[in-house]
Amino acid sequence: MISEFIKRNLSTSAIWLFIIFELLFFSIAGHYLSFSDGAFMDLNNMLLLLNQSAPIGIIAVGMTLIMVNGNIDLSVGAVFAIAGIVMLDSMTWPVFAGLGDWVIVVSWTLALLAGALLGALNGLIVWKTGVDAFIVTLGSMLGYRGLVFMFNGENPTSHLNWTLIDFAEAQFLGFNTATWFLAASVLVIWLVTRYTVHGRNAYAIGNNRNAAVNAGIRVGPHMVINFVIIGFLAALSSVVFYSGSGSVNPNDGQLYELWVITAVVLGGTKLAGGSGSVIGTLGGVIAIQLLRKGLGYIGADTSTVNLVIGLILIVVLFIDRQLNVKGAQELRV
Amino acid sequence: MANIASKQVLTVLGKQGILIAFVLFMVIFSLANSNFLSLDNLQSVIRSSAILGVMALGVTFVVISGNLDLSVGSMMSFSTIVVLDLHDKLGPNLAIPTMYLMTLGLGGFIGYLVGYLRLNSLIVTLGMLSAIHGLTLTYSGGQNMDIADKSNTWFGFFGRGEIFGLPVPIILFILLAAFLGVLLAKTPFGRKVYAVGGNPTAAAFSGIPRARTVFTCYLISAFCVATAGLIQASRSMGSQNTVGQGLELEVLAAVILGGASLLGGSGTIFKTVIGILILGFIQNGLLLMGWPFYVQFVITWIIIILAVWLDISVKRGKLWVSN
Amino acid sequence: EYRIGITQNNVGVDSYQTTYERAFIEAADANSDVRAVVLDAGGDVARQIAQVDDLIQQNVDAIIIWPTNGEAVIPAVRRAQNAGIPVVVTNSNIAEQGFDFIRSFSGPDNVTQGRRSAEIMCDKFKDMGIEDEAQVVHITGQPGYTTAIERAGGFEERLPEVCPNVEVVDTQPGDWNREKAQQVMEAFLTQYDDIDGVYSGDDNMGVGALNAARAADRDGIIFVGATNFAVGYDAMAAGEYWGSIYQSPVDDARAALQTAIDVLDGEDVPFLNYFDTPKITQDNMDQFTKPVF
Amino acid sequence: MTQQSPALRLEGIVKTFPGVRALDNVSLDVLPGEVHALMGENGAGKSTLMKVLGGIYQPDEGLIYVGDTPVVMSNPLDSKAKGIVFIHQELSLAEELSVAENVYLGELPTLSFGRVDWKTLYEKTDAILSKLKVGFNARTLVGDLSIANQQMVEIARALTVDAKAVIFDEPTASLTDAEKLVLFEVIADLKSQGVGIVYISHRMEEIFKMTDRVSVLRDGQYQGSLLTADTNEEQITQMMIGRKLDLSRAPITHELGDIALEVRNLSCGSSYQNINFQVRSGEVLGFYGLVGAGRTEIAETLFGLRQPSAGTILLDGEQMHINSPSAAIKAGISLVPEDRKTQGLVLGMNCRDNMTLPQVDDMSAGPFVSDGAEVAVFDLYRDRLDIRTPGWRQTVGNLSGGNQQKIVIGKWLSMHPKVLIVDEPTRGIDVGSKSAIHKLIRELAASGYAVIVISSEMPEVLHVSDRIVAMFSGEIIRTFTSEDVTEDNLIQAISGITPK
Ligand SMILES: Nc1ncnc2c1ncn2[C@@H]1O[C@H](COP(=O)(O)OP(=O)(O)OP(=O)(O)O)[C@@H](O)[C@H]1O
Ligand SMILES: Nc1ncnc2c1ncn2[C@@H]1O[C@H](COP(=O)(O)OP(=O)(O)OP(=O)(O)O)[C@@H](O)[C@H]1O
Ligand SMILES: [Mg+2]
Ligand SMILES: [Mg+2]
Repeated sequence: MISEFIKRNLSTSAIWLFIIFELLFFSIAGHYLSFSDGAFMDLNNMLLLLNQSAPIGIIAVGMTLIMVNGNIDLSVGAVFAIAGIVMLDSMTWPVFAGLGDWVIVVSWTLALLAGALLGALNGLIVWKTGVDAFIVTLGSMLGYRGLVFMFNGENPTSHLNWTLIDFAEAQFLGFNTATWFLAASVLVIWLVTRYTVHGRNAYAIGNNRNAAVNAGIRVGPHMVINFVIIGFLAALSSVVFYSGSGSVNPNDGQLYELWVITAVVLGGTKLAGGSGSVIGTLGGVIAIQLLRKGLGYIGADTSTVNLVIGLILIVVLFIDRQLNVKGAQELRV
Repeated sequence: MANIASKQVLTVLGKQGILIAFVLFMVIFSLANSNFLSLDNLQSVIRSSAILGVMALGVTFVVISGNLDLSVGSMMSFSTIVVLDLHDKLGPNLAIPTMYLMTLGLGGFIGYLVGYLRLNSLIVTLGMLSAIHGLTLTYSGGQNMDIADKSNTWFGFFGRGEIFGLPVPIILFILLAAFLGVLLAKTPFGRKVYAVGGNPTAAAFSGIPRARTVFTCYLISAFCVATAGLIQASRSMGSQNTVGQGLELEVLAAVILGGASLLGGSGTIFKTVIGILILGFIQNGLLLMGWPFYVQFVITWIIIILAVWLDISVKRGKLWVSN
Repeated sequence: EYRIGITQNNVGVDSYQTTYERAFIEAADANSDVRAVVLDAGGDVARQIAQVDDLIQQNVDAIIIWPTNGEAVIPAVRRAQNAGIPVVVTNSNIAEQGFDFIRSFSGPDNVTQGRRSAEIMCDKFKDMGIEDEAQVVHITGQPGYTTAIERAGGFEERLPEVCPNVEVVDTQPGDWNREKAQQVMEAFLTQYDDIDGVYSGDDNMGVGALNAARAADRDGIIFVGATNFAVGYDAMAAGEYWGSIYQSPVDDARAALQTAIDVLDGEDVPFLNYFDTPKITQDNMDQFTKPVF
Repeated sequence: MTQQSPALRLEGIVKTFPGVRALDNVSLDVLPGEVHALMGENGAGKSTLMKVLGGIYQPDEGLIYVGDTPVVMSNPLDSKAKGIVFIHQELSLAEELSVAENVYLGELPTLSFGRVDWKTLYEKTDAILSKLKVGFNARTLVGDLSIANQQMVEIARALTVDAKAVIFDEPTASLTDAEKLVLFEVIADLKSQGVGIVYISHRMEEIFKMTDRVSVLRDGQYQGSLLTADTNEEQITQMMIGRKLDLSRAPITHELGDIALEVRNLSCGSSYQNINFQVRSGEVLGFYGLVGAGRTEIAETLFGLRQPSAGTILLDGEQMHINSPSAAIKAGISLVPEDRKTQGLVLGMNCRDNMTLPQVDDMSAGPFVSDGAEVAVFDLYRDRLDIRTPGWRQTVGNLSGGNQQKIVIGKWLSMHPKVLIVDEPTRGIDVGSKSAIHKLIRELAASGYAVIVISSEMPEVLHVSDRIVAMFSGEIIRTFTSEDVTEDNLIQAISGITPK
């Protein structure tokens, strides 16, 4: 059972090897190059790493489900921004003035609802029109971003609520709030993918949509549910993040979709759908965050960071491919 | 039977759906703004679409071969910066071919990774988007690039010149579109691109060199990007490192709007050109109406979905999907 | 020896930020008492906040921050202060609620810059005698960035004060991007037959707008920008571009580093530590050296 | 059989596709406890009729009755709920999922909160699998199974519900004899429970062994039904194709030429070891063995798709290094692959372009592809192989399975190879065309080709081959000549029973 778990989730992708490599590399290189006193593999630094992985990580968990289902969602960055605006702005609405700090709960709920709704809209369009999810969400990536701007022009939407910020900065059992939310998302979606009918059907649909249809699985509703989930998670990522920062730029979240997808693919999920796991995704997210952090730690400059991150993506993909080649006798197609 | 008649209408709509949508926009915008159909404006739209359009031509090849190219934006920045820098160092005669070679080198690298090593194109080109940006910054030291003496060079020809009253960028765009259109539709190579995109395994079983075909598609894409960079550089004679940033998604949107399937195996150059023009005219039309730029986002969203929806619902013979 | 960490906004996006970074590193290298950890947020707030946390984690002696968003970084800045690390904000200030957590702001006064640009433009219109009918279009910087917002605000606030009859007929963002500005200007030119002045959030965009006007053969437009770039300086010398605000990234970087050092040395540092950014026009440009970026 | 009301009745079904009238007023009934064969040439409309039954297509006209009540099958689930189970011609499985999940696809047993009841799922599936006597269990990933075993998974689906009627659309196309026997047991079992069965197959011996009644379709039209006991092969064939069929084997009238292909000590990892054989030009060499015996891998190696780990390949006595299909094609080797859908065809392309794909470089006039030359090739092989399509512009994916197969064969014949390898050449092909293809293979040999035929159908290998190579588990057990081969010693050889 345990070994099966390891086989399914860990050995399928190069990502865990790569994380270990990164840790070793930055620890050693940092020893010579860094101006820092602390060691790279310091416990606090690793806890911080998890915390910093949360914004991309929570969305990536949802993206795993979407991609397993055979779809993709490019609009998550824009949903991230919209949910942030809903949360921060609704805290200042006069209707909620009497609520005191309870407004936080209301605002969180509203923001999560908004995310789920935007996700549902994507899902419904994908389902009912039959247009490919890549195209639908490429469109709504623009459209939702337009909504962000319509809300407050080009100005940031801000509201500092110190109770909220204290909550975001709080620690429980040594882990930060954001880390807890990341962990919870991973756990819940992992359970969904492994143990629920919805999760299994999502795999079936991503794997062979025709087969699923022929077996009488109603493909559309499953897709909508997954889009609702990713909308919700993008909003969750947003509320967790903006609780701790208090201001949304209308451009926030741009390119998140690409980093999220990168993390998911690095984690071993197939772009074509039908296979993948959130555990691998978590690895992908951590690997990317570690890379950014490590490069900063050893003092790489901007152009180097861009160059290295780009090439590393390719190298990881290459190693992953090598690990999965069945041997020289494999069919060459 | 009325049923059959309406089916026929739908079929015509579907075959020419994108074109009809295009004409519709033109009518609406020209009614809304009298300047819209002025010759000046039309030229200015096509001219600014030319850069995006030239890139979209190459990306069409890549998409039909079943892959993606998200690196075109940052590669275009690279070409622009390089040719501007070399212009003052080597003179335009040498600068232009050198820039083409360097850009083709990048395209070849991507083509090698995706074609020969069979790495996933989405991630490879995403990685290259970042890596090439880093390369450009290293090359330029992060500085803007400007041609020192802008008035004493013929370099401006590609971006500002005119032949028989037609701006050169438009001419380049048309020539390249015609050439690549024929290459795709009429030659053995074009056929291979469709085959490799349609079913790579069957293509391999038919002795078609998948790797070389994909590789060539990326070279074509890089060639187009280099041309776009040349027009850009020539037009402004100076540039920032980020001049092409974000164009990859606009280009992709245009190719999709033209009806190419992301799964590969379908699409044409002509339709991509229509896709580009639609995007260009929407942007311009809304700008002319004085609507803020973000309204344009929302409208582009709606149009992309409506256009593709119309296209596929005609193919399947009904509007809505039930299961 | 001081270890000073800096997290910048978006290096490489334009020459100003690049030159700033280089000047900062040079200044830090030149000072044997300082070691610098130089980071760049790439325009992403989340990444910048992560970098501030990293710097706190590395326990640097001071943090300099060039905010990607003047409000979103406030909690992170507070964490630095709670960790006993003084924070200096550079180039573009954070919002007022954060003032309690920083030691000083070092940089240009962007509101004043916007106001000065308005004055340059108005003065020129008065010279030309068109101050009662002139129409102006406005190209702003990247939406959402404090510098863009402050400059736009300063300009739009000051222009009616000095030239009450000049009308700003349209505003569109050019994203600090020359090409984007050129496109925006092309549309403006098609749309408005009478444009007398263009105000751009920086010279880079201003030159883009100038290119558009030149291509359309529309003469006599008064271009005013901010942050005088080398291209803007050249265009001014060529008589095509009227005026701008002279702002040196080298001064900006040095001032930020010096402010941080002064804070660490325990010296008395003014809270708003502006360095001067004078008006530059075709009339007085010979008093300024050509910008290096 | 007593006279009862039918389990299933179709009345006046019409279905048209653009350019094709696939079903033209077809009526049919299936009695409970009856095995009802549905026969017809490729493209006759059998699968389409069944898809109408299965709720995958909606008929343009006509009615469906289950029992005595007219019903509308609006979707597959609907049809299943009404007691109709459909085993598809083309595999319809999710490869990344377990066997159990595939067997119960769309109907996973649940606990509270939408959780999957894994225990029940595995138990029920294993119970079904043990009935089918397969060598894998409920937890195996379907992607790890051979095509034949995947087909068994499809069949297992028929046993999950209390069906009124089960439709088998060419279930044996990729099964070996042992598995076929199991399938027949399953069918007999269902039959004894009073389930009505529609059985589509092109294999006459199965029809006579298994079925009670035969209905025939031709060009979308119903030709009539006969009791199996009262009819014979000839009569059915005539109904199907409208003429008599000559099934005799073309005698060897030609001399064998030189050795065209020789393989020495060829090995490829664990797929096969130490393979030695020769084919002369003019000769047909059959390869027979169980699924997984490694025949396909040998073919793929000869075609440059696999890297052998040892051994040499000689063409016309010369040692060759074939490292890609294009090298193989140049050397004069053609391969008709096993799986037409994934390996043989670009489904979204039209018929002509598919057929000329390997030689598109040679079809050019100047830099352009020559339309005329291509159409000429297509027309030639359409006539030769009797391919039914409205025209060369038709998308290959819209052709019936058998006609798709013919396109693949035409594609490789038109290359005029020295050595032609055909892997399961008549999978899913109707009797008429099958005998045409067998004839063609003989003719090709007569005209000097060296032909290798890989087949899992014993009658086929026996019928077309001059010599037969029997393989078991990656090794050649024995090579038979047409004189010394019998069904018995062939079966023994491929099941590893006889020692070498
Ligand atoms: N989706 C479709 N679009 C257009 N034509 C189709 C489609 N499906 C089937 N056809 C056509 O309908 C006819 C009947 O096809 P069908 O698959 O029912 O034949 P079949 O009897 O099952 O043949 P086979 O024995 O080869 O499987 C064929 O001419 C085929 O080309
Ligand atoms: N029961 C099985 N479980 C797992 N893998 C199998 C099984 N049977 C075959 N395979 C694999 O499937 C691949 C294809 O084998 P295949 O069945 O095509 O061999 P073959 O001898 O050509 O048989 P046939 O052509 O009759 O299908 C082989 O690599 C083999 O290892
Ligand atoms: Mg069929
Ligand atoms: Mg085989």
